Amino acid sequence: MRKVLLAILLVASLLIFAGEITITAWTVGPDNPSFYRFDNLKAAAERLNKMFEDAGVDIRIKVEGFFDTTDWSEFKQRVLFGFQSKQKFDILCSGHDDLGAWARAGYLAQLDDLVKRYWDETYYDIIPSLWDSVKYKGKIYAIPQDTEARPFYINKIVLKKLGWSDEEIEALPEKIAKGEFTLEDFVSIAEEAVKKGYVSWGLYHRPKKGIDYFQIFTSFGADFYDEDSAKFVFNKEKMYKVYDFFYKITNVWKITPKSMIGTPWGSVHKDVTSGKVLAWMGGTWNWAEWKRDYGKTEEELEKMFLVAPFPKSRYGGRPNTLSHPVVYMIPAHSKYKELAFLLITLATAPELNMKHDVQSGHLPIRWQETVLPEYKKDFIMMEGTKILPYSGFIPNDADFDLFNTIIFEGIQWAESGKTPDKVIELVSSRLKNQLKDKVIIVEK
Amino acid sequence: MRLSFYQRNADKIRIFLFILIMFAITSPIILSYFWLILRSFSVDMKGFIPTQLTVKNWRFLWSEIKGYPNIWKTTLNTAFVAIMVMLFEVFMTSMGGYALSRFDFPGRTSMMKFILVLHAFPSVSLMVAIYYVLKYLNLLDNLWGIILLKASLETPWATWVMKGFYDGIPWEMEWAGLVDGYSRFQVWRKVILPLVKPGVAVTAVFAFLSGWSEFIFINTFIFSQEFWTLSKYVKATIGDFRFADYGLLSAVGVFYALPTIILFFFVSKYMIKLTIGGVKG
Amino acid sequence: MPTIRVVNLKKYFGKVKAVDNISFEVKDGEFVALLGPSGCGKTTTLLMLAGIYKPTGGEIWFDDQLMNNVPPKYREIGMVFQNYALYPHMTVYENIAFPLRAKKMEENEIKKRVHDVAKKLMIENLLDRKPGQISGGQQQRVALARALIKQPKVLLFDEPLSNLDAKLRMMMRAEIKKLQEDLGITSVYVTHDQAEAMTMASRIVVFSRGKIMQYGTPDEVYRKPKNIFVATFIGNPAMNLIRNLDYIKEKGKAFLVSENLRLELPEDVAKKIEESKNSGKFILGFRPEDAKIDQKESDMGFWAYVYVLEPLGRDLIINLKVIGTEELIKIFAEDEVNIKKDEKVFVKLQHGKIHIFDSETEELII
Amino acid sequence: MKGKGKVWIFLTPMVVLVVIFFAIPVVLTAILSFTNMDYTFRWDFIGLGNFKDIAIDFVIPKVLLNTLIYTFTTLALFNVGCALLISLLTTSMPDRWGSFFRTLWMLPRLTPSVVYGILWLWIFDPTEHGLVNFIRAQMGMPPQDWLHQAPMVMIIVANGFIGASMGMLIFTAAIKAIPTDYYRAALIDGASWWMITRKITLPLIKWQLLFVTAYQTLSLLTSFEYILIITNGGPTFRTEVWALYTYHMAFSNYRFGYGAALSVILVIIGIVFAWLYLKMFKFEDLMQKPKVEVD
Repeated sequence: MRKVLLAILLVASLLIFAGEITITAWTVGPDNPSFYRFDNLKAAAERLNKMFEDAGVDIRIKVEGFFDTTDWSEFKQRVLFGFQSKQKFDILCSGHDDLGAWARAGYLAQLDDLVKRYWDETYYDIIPSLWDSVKYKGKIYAIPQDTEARPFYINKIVLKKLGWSDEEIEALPEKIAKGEFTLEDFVSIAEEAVKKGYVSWGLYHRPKKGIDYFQIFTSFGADFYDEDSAKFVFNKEKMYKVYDFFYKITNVWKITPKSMIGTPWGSVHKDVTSGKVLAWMGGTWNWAEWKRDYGKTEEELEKMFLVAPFPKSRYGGRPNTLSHPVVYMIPAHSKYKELAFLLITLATAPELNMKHDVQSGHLPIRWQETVLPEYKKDFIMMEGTKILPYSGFIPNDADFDLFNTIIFEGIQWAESGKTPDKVIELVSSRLKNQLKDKVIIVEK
Repeated sequence: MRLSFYQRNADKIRIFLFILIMFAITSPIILSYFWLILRSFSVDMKGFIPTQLTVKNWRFLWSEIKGYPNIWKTTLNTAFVAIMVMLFEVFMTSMGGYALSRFDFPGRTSMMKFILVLHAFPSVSLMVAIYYVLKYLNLLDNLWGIILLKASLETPWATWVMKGFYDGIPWEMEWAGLVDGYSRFQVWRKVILPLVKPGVAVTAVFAFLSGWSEFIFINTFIFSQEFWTLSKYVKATIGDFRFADYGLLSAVGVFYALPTIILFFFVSKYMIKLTIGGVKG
Repeated sequence: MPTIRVVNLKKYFGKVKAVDNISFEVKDGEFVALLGPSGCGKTTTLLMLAGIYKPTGGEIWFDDQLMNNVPPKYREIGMVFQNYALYPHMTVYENIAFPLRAKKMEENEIKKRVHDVAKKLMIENLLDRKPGQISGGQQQRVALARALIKQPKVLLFDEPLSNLDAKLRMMMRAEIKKLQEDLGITSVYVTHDQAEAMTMASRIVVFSRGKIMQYGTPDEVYRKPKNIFVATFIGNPAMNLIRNLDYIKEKGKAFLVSENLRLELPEDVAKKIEESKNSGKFILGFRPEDAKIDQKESDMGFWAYVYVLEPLGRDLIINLKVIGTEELIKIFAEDEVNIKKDEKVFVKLQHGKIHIFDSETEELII
Repeated sequence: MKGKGKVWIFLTPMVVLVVIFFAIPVVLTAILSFTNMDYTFRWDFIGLGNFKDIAIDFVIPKVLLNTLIYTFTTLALFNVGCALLISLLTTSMPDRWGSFFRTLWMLPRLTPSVVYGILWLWIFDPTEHGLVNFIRAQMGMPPQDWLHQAPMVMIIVANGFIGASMGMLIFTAAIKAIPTDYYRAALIDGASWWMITRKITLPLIKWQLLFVTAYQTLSLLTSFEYILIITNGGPTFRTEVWALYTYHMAFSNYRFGYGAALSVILVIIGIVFAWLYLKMFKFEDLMQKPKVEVD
């Protein structure tokens, strides 16, 4: 089936091209282990070349470009200038949330037709919820490359010390997923564990700006985006609870260090893996990191952590996790859009994608991957996939990053001791100032 | 006349004290570089104690690392940028500094003031505008663009430095050359330029340094990995700190900093001649 | 006022022996000049006396006090520098008051002392100016005032007059000498100008390459130079030398000879030569004023061509080329002699006014 | 007029490049400040819109205050203060030691910024793995969280250790250029080290002190690279300085127009300081007329 499709495409393209065609791909980690984002494209090119050879077609594809490991913002800056100056690149890899801005600016090629063309071949198999993450105003602008879940890691050893039985512990993820065990329940356990000196801290979250925090919003039922009007929402009443939570974990309950934001990553992971912390709002990719850089074995980790969605609050909201698929995009100015898409399609083969997942600790994007033996061997991948049904995404809005920046400023204020009332006022006025009519402020 | 021990040795005691104070205020530098070097040879550190020694962190020298270009090619690029920035800057400032120091021409004073004003511009805030200039000149994704840009941004300040050195050369030298029948250009070339060698050396070192460590423009305006320089390489090993391999990072960092430090040792004797803008007591 | 004694003093800068084992003494209230060409170690010696440099070896005594390790501030010295070292950012008043401020003296007392010393040096009207606004001679006086204000027991001068023009220099020379005599302060004066040393000092230490060549009164170093260096360094024009002479005896008479030159020696001189240890080669020296020009040959002298004439107004210096050795010599003409260029004349030496040095050691024999 | 042309032989290379890569971008940035350009790169002119936004941006007062604290504290403590201290001390000890210390103080400037940033992150690491806390632990004190206790101190110190080197070089050169006889005279006159420093050295390097102060004020106003690496302006704007805010607005939020407007204001602040300093140290004195009229 595949070969037939290709042959058709080739015959058509033969008239236009001959010899070697270079496809340039700009890919990004920024984590080192994600290099398959680039290498899979190369592998796809090899496969394609093999087919060309077998079919006696005199075309070869060469993949050039880079795999960037600096950081998101620097990568995105460069991409932006690359778009504007129409640098030669045909495939672009980035977080799904960028496509809103870039599609709006007209930098990206729309992919609906191409997806349709290869639907039966490959794309029928993509985990359906992922399609939501690659659309802007209802149109597809990207192909998912991987996804991830942000599990709530809880230290089982500490739970045991607190007197939990093995059965109780085993049942906990389920209870969280059903909403029977709430965030407030967690807080009281954390306070107890800290008080008894079993751990230094109850809860760690990421020490930088990021999207993890939106899980807590969902836990409190604070919606932050209105799809219909494509505007951000800042519900003062709901957000009060969110900021109140951040305020209390560091200032009242003292289950999170006031210095959480700004602690070096290395120290965070050292504390989490050495059992100094009861729970960690992390990601599935941490597992691989802990094994590689923090001297933990698979057994030790499995013994230490249970994996659950982030609990809901007692006062509304739902248990959830946040996925942030990385996607392949095709610039509107690319000369070889179809060829590039073909490469992406080939790189989406289950076995290639699985290599990436195993190497970098991400989760599969296709059902077919879940039957592969590598998948079944991988504890965190299976556990992570279990919580995928609870996943949400951040909106593909052009101004999301600005919105996120301001929201995060509020979190820092709250944790550093500004009362939630004040924080709400500061954040809402700043949102108005910066986002103007792109934001709806819902007064109490 | 009987002198106490302190009176007799006040000098020695004072010097000893000064050395002690210097050690104290320099200690963060000494300790942190000591740590950096140690870190590059160890698996992990507990404070100052390496848990286990290794050369694995230096593997980038003999083997390729996934996602990174070849270190030697990258080093070559870095050296190319640094040397070219140095040459351009020395060329421009040794002439420009001479003109400002020795010629009387309309607009001289305003030009010198303008140079100071340029310094008030944060070069990074010019990035978008610079982007348009580079795009217009077709110098995006091109090391020459970076070189010209970097040299131009540094030139105003370096011209001031060079002017200072020129101001220190006695006018008699100039007069003698002119009396001997040379033109102004020849006098500059044959008489004055050799005399401001220290100035050229100082300018050259700072230019080389700025070229060698340039990061932001390369990161923004260079798209192809084949044009990477070491700053980019180091930044890539850091990532956004989340995935940093500190051992590798320290090793690359030491590797990156070493040439500039060696270069500095060669020219440090000229550094004490650094004076700015014709200093008068 | 102390007596300064320098014993086996040494100062090495790495391998360079700036001062190499010297000893001399400056008596209470005496004015001694350290004389020598630049780089001979005289300034280094002075700076060791001041305490700026520490000796590598040897001793410096002020009376019975060993000064080697005494910091300058306790030495009770005043010093005048070649460039005066007046602080350009301070007024003349502040400059002069500086040493007293270092002693934390009371402001009234400072004022009184500054005015006293300024009056003595006739610079009272300059007190409000800055050093850059006054002339070289005035700066010199200010520097002197600063050195004197703390009533030092020793005065050190480091070529203080070398930056002045010739006329001013002559004037200051006399003034400094008078001042020193009046105050009776033990003084050491470094100079490369032999005229200064001769006119001002009661004794002169002649330096060359870190060593003392001779230590004596001006008359001694002029009349009885111990070696070629002193002989040629002191006196203007310098002592004439005829080198490379052999000593022979013919028919009971003694001669110094070279290829075309033959000079008969008086008996006492010949005797001294024979008694001395010598290398067999000799240098003859005589001062320009100790020779006469004659038209005909007489007993002690030689023939020479007139080379150049240098009229000085009062005097006339005749430059001559000695026949046979081609050496140039200078002679003061006695009267208005009628001499022309290229003329052949006889140079007649005076008995008792010739010096003979050994060629190898360059030491004086007689 | 034939003669006047000669100077352009010397000036042309410099002027051409500086105009292309510096002056033109400056003008473009000024124009940009009147647009609301974002990641779409459209030149939509909005008049004074950006400046109006700045006027009501409530982060601005905080940022302005930070900028002033950061600039003048770093300047006083390190770029001038510490630089002066190092120069004075190292010129008052045997030169072997002096150059040893001065070379060490050059190290931060010779170190690529990213590597240098890492070093300070390690020094101020809040766990006992960091240098300061490691030392505190040796003395039995609990680790301190410097980023939250004193973020401003962190960036001032980190920048100061780099900033001190320029002043150090210039002051040292100036001190070494003072005739030794001044010092000898003062020593003989019985002045102490402190009196010599206060009465002789400092007045004689006054010009250099002013120059470094002026120049470094401008440098510090516009510098943010190390802050970006070490605290990234946080926590909650506590170390966000004007230049960094400009950068964040332009390159994190892609509001290029707004960023340009911010940098235009920064330049105006810079020019005001530059003008003040120029008045203070009689700029015209530096502009002595050349003493050759030949071309």
